[in-house]
Amino acid sequence: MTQPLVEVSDLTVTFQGTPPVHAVNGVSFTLAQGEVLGILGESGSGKSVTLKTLLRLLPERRTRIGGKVAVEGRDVLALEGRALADHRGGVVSMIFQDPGLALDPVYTIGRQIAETVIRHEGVSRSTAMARALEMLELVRIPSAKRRLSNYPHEMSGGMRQRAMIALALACKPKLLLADEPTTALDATVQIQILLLLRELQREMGMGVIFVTHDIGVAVEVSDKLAVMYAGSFVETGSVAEIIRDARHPYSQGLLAANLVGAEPGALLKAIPGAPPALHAPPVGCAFAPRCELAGPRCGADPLPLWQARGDRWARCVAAAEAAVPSHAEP
Amino acid sequence: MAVAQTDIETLATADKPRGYWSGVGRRFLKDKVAVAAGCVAGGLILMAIFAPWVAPQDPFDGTMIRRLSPIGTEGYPLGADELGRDMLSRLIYGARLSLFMGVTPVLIAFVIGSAIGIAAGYAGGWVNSITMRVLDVFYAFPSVLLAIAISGALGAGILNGLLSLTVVFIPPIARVAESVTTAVRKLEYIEAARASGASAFTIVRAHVLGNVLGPIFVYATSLISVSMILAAGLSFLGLGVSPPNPEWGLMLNTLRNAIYVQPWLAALPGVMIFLTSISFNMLSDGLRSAMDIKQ
Amino acid sequence: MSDAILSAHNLVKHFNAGGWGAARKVVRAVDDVSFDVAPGETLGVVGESGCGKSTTARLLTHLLPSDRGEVRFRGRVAGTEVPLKEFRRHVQMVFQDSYASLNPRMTMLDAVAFGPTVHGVDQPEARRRAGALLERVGLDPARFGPRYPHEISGGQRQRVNIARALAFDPDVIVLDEAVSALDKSVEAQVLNLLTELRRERGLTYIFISHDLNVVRHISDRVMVMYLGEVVEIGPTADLYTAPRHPYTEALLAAMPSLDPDRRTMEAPLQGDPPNPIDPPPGCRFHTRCARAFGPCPGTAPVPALVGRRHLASCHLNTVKEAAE
Amino acid sequence: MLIFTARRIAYTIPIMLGVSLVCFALVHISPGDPLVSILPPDASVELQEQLMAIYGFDRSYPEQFFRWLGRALQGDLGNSIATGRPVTSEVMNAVGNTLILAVTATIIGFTLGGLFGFVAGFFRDSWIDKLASTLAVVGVSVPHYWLGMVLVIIFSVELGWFPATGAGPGGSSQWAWDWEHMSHLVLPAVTMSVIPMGIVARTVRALVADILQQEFVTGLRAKGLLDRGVLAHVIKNAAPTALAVMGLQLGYLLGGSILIETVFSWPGTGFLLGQAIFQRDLPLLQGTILVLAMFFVILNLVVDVVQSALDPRLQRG
Repeated sequence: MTQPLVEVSDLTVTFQGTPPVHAVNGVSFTLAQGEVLGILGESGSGKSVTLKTLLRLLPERRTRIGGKVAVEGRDVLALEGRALADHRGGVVSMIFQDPGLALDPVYTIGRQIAETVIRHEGVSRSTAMARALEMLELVRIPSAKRRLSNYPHEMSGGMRQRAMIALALACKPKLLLADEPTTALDATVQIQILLLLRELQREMGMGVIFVTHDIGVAVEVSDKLAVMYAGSFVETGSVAEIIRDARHPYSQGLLAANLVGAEPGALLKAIPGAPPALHAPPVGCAFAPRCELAGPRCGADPLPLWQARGDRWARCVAAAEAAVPSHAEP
Repeated sequence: MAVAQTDIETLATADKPRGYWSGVGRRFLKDKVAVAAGCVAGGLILMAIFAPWVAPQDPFDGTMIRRLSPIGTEGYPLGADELGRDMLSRLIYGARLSLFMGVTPVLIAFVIGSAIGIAAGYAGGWVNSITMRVLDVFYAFPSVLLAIAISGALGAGILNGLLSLTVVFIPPIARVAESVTTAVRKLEYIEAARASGASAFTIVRAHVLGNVLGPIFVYATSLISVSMILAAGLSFLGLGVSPPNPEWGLMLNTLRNAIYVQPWLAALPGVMIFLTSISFNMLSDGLRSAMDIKQ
Repeated sequence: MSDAILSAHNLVKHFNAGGWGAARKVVRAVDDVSFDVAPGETLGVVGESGCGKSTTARLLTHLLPSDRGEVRFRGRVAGTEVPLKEFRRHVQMVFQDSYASLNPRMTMLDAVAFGPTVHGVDQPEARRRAGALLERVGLDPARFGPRYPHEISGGQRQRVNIARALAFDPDVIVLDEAVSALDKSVEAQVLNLLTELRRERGLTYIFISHDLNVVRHISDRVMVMYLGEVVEIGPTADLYTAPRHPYTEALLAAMPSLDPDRRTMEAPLQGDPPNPIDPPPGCRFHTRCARAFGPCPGTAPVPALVGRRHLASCHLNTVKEAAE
Repeated sequence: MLIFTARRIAYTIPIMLGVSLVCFALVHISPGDPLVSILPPDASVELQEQLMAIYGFDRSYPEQFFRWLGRALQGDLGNSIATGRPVTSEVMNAVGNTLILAVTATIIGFTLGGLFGFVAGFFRDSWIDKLASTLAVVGVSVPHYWLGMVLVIIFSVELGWFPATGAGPGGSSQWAWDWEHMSHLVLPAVTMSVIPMGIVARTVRALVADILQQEFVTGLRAKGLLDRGVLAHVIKNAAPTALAVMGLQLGYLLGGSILIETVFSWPGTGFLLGQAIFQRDLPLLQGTILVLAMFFVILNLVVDVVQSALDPRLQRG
């Protein structure tokens, strides 16, 4: 078996403070070269935190990270200094929700891209600028040459996100992290960016982890989906499997709330309550207090797993019990 | 009709409702520097109030025999001034006029400046523009210069000093009040209050004042330190308080010629100004972070 | 349609965007918008940023004065024939930002009770009503009544905002992106609450949102706006299945598909929505429209009836040569 | 940019008019007869009226104002009552000395304050931050005239390193860049630099801390920049505001130098003002204040224009 691009096992992230926040509680997954994983979750589910761990972007002093994170077999949690900086932007890069905030307002777009290229490839300034132009053309920014000398605030939201993508891909990373990159955009612009990402991913053959709260967006770009709740993956599978055959009650509730197959005007099957505050790591199933199928066995630790394949599983007592006869083999 | 009842989100926070001020109080008490500064400032105020009981000597009673006695003289722990008056007692009594001269202008300017700024901020439009342009004229003077210009023209005297300092502090307070009010006015709860059909007066009373007075007040407290330094500075220049009244700035002025004889004695009144100014400054900083105001 | 409960007639709102004289820039936020809402119906309003949805909401509720045009409540002009204070009792609004819409120094009970006291209800009675309303929107008044906005979650705050609007016993509620900031699972709860309240009290909603799925779910009729103008308005099912304006088509085609086997293959529009400062002449959409032809750049289309209660402003529906 | 500059200048004119109105009013809020200090106590009514007419005090206020303004625009600020010399030349002589002091103080204060603030903001909540913040609070809280006295006590009286007063040997008021003159500059400049140091340190600390919390800094780290690369971005983001603060501080020092000049007998505008107040020389007071305030207004204008030229975010047109 070839080495996976990303290997995360039993990742935990705790923000220290009064009270502490256990943002990620035992996340494990692997991502193959050229694969797209969508992480679906609501605010506070730990999806962005998981993403930032792959670049070690969380504030060092207040954060405790446990478990293992490897990209191309290299232990990301052990990287320091220059090695860490080479990893960031060189091997793994990231695009953010609001490029208006994530780009430096007082540097031109061209300079920001060129700076990255110079940093990672040590080329001359003019070579780097030429690469920047090439990248802007790649993400199909009209009159790219003129745009090189634009400041971020001189561009529209969609253009800025394209420029952000150009910046992130300038050094041909193996893995692209996308943190809700289309949430702040208008609908007609969102679909343009999603299609662009899909196309560039295919052309460049990179792995992508795409975090979003919007099922529709996840479906458009992902091969695999992971549903995240209270800092844990509760269910993973291919996009079709999750959309058509969700096993975890939370996944089902989320689908209903996204109005998948809802009857207009009728009452929705809404999940009651709100997510837990995570001041302590959850014991057993974190979703149990909101779950209509919950019973005393949901407090078990570790929870039983329903698993059809290596990456098709749901961590739910009810799902495991319902499926015992038919899904015996791993 | 109990369908929605099952949908309720669980309570995310602590179970006891807490008002805004109790939270501010808790955060302030956690800030050791601010609490210490508050204690010093409070102590100085108490000292001023109870000066006759605290001071060991009569601050006006001097004799040439004792003139410029050094620090540590028997019965005169901080020495005696150029007229042989007890330094310690004069420093204690000095707190009265010094604090009065430093704090009063800020208080008056707080009342007047808030009124101007809140009115301009809530009214918006051309009322706001004109008010702010007029204030800009006063802003065109550095504060020290304006204070000295006005009291220089008016001449010495406590009242003239108070007046000039008040004029100096009204524009900055009004400007802060205006910007805070303008920011609040744009919030949706003000729109919601307007959508309720309430009059402008009711909205200002019920929804604006409570949310803007805090930040304006904190800003005003930060001016007390400036005001203390300026007020004492006016007396130091011979404006403001006149002799023989004990006031720190004036004492610094009259003792200035003694720096070659008793240098450290001459510097003592400045220590008091510094102490007061820094404690009010830290108190104000503590209040600001406890109230979570960004400046 | 004279039985409309609320109607907008040629509303216009322009904002100054700086510049003097000939160089003066004007944001045409809302330009000649007319529509009406029948009692008990929910009108959805969709469009992208800069299309004038929120300005329309504020014009409807008289929170902004319009430059031209009028709002009528039951056929009578708001502000003149219906005094503003009375109008406000009938037409209420819920805003997007649940936190900014609540006074941080006011408890939830006081926030809900404030409105009725403005209209002369005495304090104890207003508080009693406020308690009952909190109960109705699903918040235990004993637990939530004395709380401050920062102590409760976004969904709970939005329930309070709904209760505050209900305290006037209004006929119409304008909901400006009222569920957009909420998480999906909480959004579903609030949508359910809105549906129940509407049935219970015969409320009329004007539901403004950028989320076409939600609008489809909750609305009887939908109005599509583009650069300050209404481009299409019609019954939800008709508009979603057979849109008659290319912009509506594009909006619908831009919705993510939710079907992994039928992903979107091509973006229906290129570029961002243009700036509402100095919009293009003629049909404002012609610069991005794939089917623009002869009259589009020169003549602004007028709304034409294309189905039952279904209007669209597009030359494709009216000009003969468009067929070729 | 040109349009912005033109508009900013147009905006400055009414402010200047307002400032001159305030300066004009100074003489008239002054209690008593404006001539009292030059009239002999036993002056006849005729002499008094004659002088009133010469100084124009017998006309209406608006008329007096515009006549005064007209003369002021031609560089005539009247004559000093005490010395009889033209106010303009007195002020212009003093302004040079004040500028030397204020600019030196600004440079010292800005360098140290900027450094402290930057380090404090970058290493937030570390001991360096606490030290720098404490220094900043001390800087803004200390009565600077008292600090001047303390420095004189230490370095002149006790150690005898620097002279205590004056701007040069033998009370010379002509400035020269030699050691004799420079040694006179050390104590007043250091004293004066404490005020901008505190304010600049506070501002820069808040600025840097704020910039570091913005998402684009995460973006910079995410693209692999090393600390020094991030530093360059932070400096470029902070620079326009920091320079604006420096400009304003220079203005405050020009106007606020009076107390320090009095302590050190520095022959600048502040010293002149002190004399004017002491001798109740109102034309001199008025003229000095007008010149200083105009300096401040123009400095504000320059700061604004420079800031908008430096900061691409300020899209003013």
